[in-house]
Amino acid sequence: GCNSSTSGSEEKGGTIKIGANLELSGGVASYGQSAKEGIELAIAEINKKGIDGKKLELVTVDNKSDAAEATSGALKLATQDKVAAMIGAATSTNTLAQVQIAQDNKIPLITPTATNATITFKDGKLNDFVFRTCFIDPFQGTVAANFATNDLKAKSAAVLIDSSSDYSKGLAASFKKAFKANGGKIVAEEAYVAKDTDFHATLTRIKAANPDYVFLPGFYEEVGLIVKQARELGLNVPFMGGDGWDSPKLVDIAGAASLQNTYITNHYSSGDSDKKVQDFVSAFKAKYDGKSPDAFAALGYDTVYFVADAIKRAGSSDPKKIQKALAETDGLELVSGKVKLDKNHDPIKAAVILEYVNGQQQYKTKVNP
Amino acid sequence: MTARTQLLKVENAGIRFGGLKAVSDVNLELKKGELVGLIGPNGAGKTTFFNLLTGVYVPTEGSISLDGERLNGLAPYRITKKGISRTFQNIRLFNELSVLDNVKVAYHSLAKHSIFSSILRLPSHFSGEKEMEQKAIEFLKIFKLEHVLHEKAKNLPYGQQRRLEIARALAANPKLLLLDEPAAGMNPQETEELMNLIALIREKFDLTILLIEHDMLLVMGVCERIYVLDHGQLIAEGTPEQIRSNPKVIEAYLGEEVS
Amino acid sequence: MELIQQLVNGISLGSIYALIALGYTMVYGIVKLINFAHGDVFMVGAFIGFYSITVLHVGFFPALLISMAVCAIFGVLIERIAYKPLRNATRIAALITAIGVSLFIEYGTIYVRGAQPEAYPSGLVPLKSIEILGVKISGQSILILGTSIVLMILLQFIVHKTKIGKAMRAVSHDMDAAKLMGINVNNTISATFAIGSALAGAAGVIFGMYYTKIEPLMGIIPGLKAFVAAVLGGIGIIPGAMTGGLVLGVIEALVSAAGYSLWRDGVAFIVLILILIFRPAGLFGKNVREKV
Amino acid sequence: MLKINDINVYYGNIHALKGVSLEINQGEIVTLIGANGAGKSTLLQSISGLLKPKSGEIIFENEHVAGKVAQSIVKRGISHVPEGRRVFANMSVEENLDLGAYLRKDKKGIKEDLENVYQLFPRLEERRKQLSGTLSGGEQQMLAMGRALMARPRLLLLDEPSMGLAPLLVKTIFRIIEEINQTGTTILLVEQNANMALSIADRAYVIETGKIVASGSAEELSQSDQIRAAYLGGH
Amino acid sequence: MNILRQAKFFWTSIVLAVVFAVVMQFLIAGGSINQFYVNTLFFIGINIILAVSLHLIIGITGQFSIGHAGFLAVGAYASAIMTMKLSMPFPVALVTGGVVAAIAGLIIGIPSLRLRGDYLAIATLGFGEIVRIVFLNLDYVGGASGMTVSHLTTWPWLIGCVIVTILVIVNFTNSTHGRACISIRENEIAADAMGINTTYYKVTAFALGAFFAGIAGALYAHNFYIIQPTNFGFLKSFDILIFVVLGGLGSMSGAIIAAILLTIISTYLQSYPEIRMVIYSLVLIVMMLYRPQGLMGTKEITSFFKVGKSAKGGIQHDSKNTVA
Ligand SMILES: Nc1ncnc2c1ncn2[C@@H]1O[C@H](COP(=O)(O)OP(=O)(O)OP(=O)(O)O)[C@@H](O)[C@H]1O
Ligand SMILES: Nc1ncnc2c1ncn2[C@@H]1O[C@H](COP(=O)(O)OP(=O)(O)OP(=O)(O)O)[C@@H](O)[C@H]1O
Ligand SMILES: [Mg+2]
Ligand SMILES: [Mg+2]
Repeated sequence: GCNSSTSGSEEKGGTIKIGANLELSGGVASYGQSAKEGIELAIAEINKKGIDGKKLELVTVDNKSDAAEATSGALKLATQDKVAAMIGAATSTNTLAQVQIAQDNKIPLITPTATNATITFKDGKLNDFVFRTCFIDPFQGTVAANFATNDLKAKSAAVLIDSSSDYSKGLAASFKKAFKANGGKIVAEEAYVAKDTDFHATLTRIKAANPDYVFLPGFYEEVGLIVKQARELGLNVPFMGGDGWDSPKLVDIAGAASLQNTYITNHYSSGDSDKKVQDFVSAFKAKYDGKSPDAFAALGYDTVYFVADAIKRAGSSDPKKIQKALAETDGLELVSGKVKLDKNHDPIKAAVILEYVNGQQQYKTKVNP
Repeated sequence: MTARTQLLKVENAGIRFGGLKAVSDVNLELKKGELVGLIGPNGAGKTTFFNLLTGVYVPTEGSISLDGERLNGLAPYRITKKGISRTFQNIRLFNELSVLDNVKVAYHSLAKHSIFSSILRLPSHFSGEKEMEQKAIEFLKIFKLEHVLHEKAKNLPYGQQRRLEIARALAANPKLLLLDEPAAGMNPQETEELMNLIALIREKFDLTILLIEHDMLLVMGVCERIYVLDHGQLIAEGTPEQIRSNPKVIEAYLGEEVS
Repeated sequence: MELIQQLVNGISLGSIYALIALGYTMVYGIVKLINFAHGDVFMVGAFIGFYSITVLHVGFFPALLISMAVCAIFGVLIERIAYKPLRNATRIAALITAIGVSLFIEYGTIYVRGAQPEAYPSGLVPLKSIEILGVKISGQSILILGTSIVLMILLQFIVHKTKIGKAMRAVSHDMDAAKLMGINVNNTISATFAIGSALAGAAGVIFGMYYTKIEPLMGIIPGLKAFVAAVLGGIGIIPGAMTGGLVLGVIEALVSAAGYSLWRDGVAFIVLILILIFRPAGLFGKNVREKV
Repeated sequence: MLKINDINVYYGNIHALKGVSLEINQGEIVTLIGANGAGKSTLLQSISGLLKPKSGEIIFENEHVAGKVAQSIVKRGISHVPEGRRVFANMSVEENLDLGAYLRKDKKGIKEDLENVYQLFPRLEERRKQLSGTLSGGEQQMLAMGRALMARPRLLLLDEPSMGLAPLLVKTIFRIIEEINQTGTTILLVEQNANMALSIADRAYVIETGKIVASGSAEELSQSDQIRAAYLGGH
Repeated sequence: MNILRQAKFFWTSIVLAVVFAVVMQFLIAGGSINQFYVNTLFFIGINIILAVSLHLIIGITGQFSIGHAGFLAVGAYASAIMTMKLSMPFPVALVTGGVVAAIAGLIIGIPSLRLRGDYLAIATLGFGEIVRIVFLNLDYVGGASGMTVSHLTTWPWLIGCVIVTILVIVNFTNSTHGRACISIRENEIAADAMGINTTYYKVTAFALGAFFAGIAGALYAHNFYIIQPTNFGFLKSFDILIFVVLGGLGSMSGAIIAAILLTIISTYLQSYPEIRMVIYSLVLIVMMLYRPQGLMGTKEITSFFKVGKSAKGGIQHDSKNTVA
């Protein structure tokens, strides 16, 4: 390829350094660790062939689930390791702590799973070096609301959100808007924070409000517990959530019986027959002793391919060229769907609706944005 | 006894801990310049009585006044400022502080420089600190502790610790000094030195002293008057001779004749 | 009805706190150490139970016993290696070591098996939930409450009526004097840690059975809550831990029931501080003022 | 019965006992007197195993016990009543006494000894159920001694049993020490109250800054001018 | 004599510190130091302020407080509100952070009047959590997802605050007021009996310590782009506590050295993500086992240069002989 001497990245022996700044310890270590597994799998796959003969070298730093550490980690990747691109943190805070570093040093930062809107676009200004692989548009919430009204015939709904997640808040907001527009009524709004374990009290409250349907846009660790405890309390109405639910662990935690009558919106289904998805799942299982990937792993995996694609198209490991190529991504096929970036660097993806039947995801419908 | 003015007046003072009346109905008066003993069996309430005087405990009944001012309910540090200072039965020095600093702490209430001036190191800080230091050094000379000024208090031998505690109590500039078993753990020889020290400071500082002690040689040797406490109540009061032969005291405390 | 259901919820939650708090308070009562690693022993117990069930294919009760035994040994090891050398050091030094041990167990576990959660198989203890007048009480939470009460009584008996219990109390009060009685101080402290850690292990397995999800950092929050519960009841006092746990659980449930679920922990801490201000040694603690 | 040869004990850098030797014969009351910080308590703690001497021998009934753990020394028949009583404050009188017999298994013997202790200290029997922390100083001293006796010691080490006690109690305690001795228990008594101690002791040692400076029969020593001046008060 | 020597020492150290600050400023501005090191330096500075401020509360006054992250949070949020919401200049935000935190310090100082030891510890820990939960529920500051803050912390501000913090606390400690605090630590009952208004000094120590923690919070908020309630949990408080204890309780230079060392160790370990915390925890355990009294014991670094005068400080609780 064209190998003009570049400012940001040094190419030693034909490798391109990619940084990963993840929550590998601290409060949300499980998110970061999952993402890391996906990332490492993708890197290993890509390095079998290489990109134009070069291999990717992953430099990982642990940000301890702490913003200050995330900043310092990003600085290390940018200025010490001089990586060509940085894969950002799994959560929004720790990604936000890196945004300025990416902008200042002109190194692309791609977060697999951070959903806060201001990460890429803030105060009318685009952070041009920052991207994400997950989708944040409120689209999922709207899809869920329409599904609740039209297919489940729900007249009243309760909303239970993870208040530590902008993703959860965003989905809930668009759900409420669409559901009300459909003539439905929100009878209860409750919240929890990640890592809570006992939801009986909140669920009892929801039960007392007697909704037809519960919208639960959270992550599987808590969702599993919530659904299980809800069923224990005799709250048997349909529950529905977003892609955060997607993990085989959800079935283990909640139990197949409790998951009857629950639905999710997702960009893909790990039970999907799609070859790309199936290949990913089996490769992941092969690498990690039969462990099934969750959404963090899938998005981490996708992020690497997202970057690799850009490097290939840029034909260079110059961060600025990579940035340009990333912004032009259109129609890249990833595990989590076909990616096209909008003007805010947020991906636009399709959504599918899946139902849990006996612990298996069953495809219901596909909705395009 | 010459007509000396009254310093401390305790009327019907008492305190209970739950059901236990540790001290009850104690009436006691001290005149300026007196050296008075307080004796009684273990657990009679002597230390507790000191605690009432110094505000560590608030009396549940009765009143305590110093120089006509009522002390009930005042915080201990206020009572100290009003002029009562004490030593403790189990020595309570500031172990990690030097001998000099132990005494300086007692001078604290005399310090005029504010936190502000110390932080900014204004001249008033330096002059204030300097004055304290000089005073403390002068003072420690009286107690023959000037050679250990910078030693940590915890490293002093027991006898010097006792002396330092008395010095520290005196540095707070009391009118009334309370000594709780100052001779405990001392052998007769050391006790004798202590008696001399007490005599000395009494002369030098124009003090009134109330003293708890089980060592009868000391009590009978130095006290002008003695109060006897038993089960929280005063059972006798009088000169050493009267106390020595008081049958109640003999029964409760002394045992048959002391030599 | 809802209120009663909420009380039931609170008591169920509280009995889990109580279960963990019992071991906490026992160790504190005897060795005066805030054993921050207690929550992590609880986590290890949960994982041992999990692996016993899924790998060794034993039933719930054998898994419980295995976990208790392993945790007992683990607790003794921790004490011997990390705490014993600090017996004559300041308490705060021991506390920092305990924090170090806690971090070590957490991240050692993550290093060995990763941070992802694991789920207990469902239906381990097939207990029906009962419904009285619309109030659902799960069989498992009754089991947990029962277990906590039985363990509390057992602990109380051990500490107050048995010879080893007397030795423990003697050691807690004055180690040298205990030595002069011929008490083997090291063994007594080991026994304390063994019992306390076994309780944590049991709590871990029961927690896993009840909530299904376990993960390497699961001990932090319940550990902290249990510690709060123990202090609330008067730390070192066994019935206090039980009461503290229940009070804490009920407060949390009621706050959530009032619709302020995000304030749950905040209110719990406010109540804690208020109780401490009015009863500085906790609900059951005697406020022993230092004798002057 | 007990023979100490040239022991040295350190606290960190502080050389607390410098080559101390002494001997106690069966049935004696031996007293050890000396000023504050002379090393009396240190010596007792070395005998009972709370401290490890750096060098030297402690031989109890022909066995080397220096450096052995306290537990095994108690088992061999040495009981130590520590300075400041150290009763287990939040336990009852009876529980304290039970703990004294911690290592013993002979239920009957324990019961007998409990009776004996109660006979010696009737006050303790009255207060059987009381928490020992709420006892008066004198009562706590009695309890500490009773507790030590429950181990059925052949040698009893007493560290300043009269400290802080009212004169009446001091007399009682000394009377009881003599009684205990008459039942055949050998006693090593550390005291500040040298007058009293010498009056009941058979022999005495004087310790000064970690060294034995004088020894002899109690009578001899109480006659010595030097000793009188230093320890008995100049009257 | 002694006092004069103190004054001389005082001025020498100020001059040295200022020289260091200016030299560093040139190096940073000139770009001779890698950004990553600069950031680490900032992190160290903030941690020094935190360590020194907690040292005043625990090391000097002996109040066992493990909720220090609460003050950090209050300072961080208060200052961030000033700059981000009210568009105030950074210096104003800095002072506001300190003052609001000091008020919080006054409030938490009140339970300290009734509580001792472990009970005080748990109450302060509870206070820290309450602060965190309040911010978690305040939508005005972004709730759980946090608040983005501009990068305004610069080297002159940072080093200035570090120097002022150290100076104030050293000056406070080496005065009759500091001695009053130490006497409370050593023996509260005796301090009271010597005429020390223990209430006043305990609350003062809390307020002053909190003030500087608040300053650190302001610097923190404006250095790391975002603040979020989870950054200020009890684990953060433990981190600060660890600086103070590991340095040697009662030794300010110890606290500073520990803050520097641990920050460097922790940053260095970032690149070994798998074993980072395992190593960190082992470092902690091993250090405590080998030096339970902390790196410096109770000594100050200055005592190595002075002969004859033993240093002030150190802590000795009557609880010393309790079982681990
Ligand atoms: N804080 C307290 N709480 C409960 N009881 C107390 C308290 N302080 C003292 N007492 C009790 O009050 C009584 C009097 O105790 P005090 O210490 O005053 O005795 P004393 O006369 O000084 O005895 P000694 O000569 O042994 O020092 C004792 O029974 C003691 O246990
Ligand atoms: N734990 C300790 N650490 C350091 N030094 C100690 C310790 N215990 C005692 N010492 C020192 O050892 C020496 C002997 O002390 P010891 O307690 O044996 O004296 P003692 O004769 O029993 O005095 P007292 O009459 O005060 O009880 C003293 O100098 C003392 O300061
Ligand atoms: Mg007394
Ligand atoms: Mg002694």
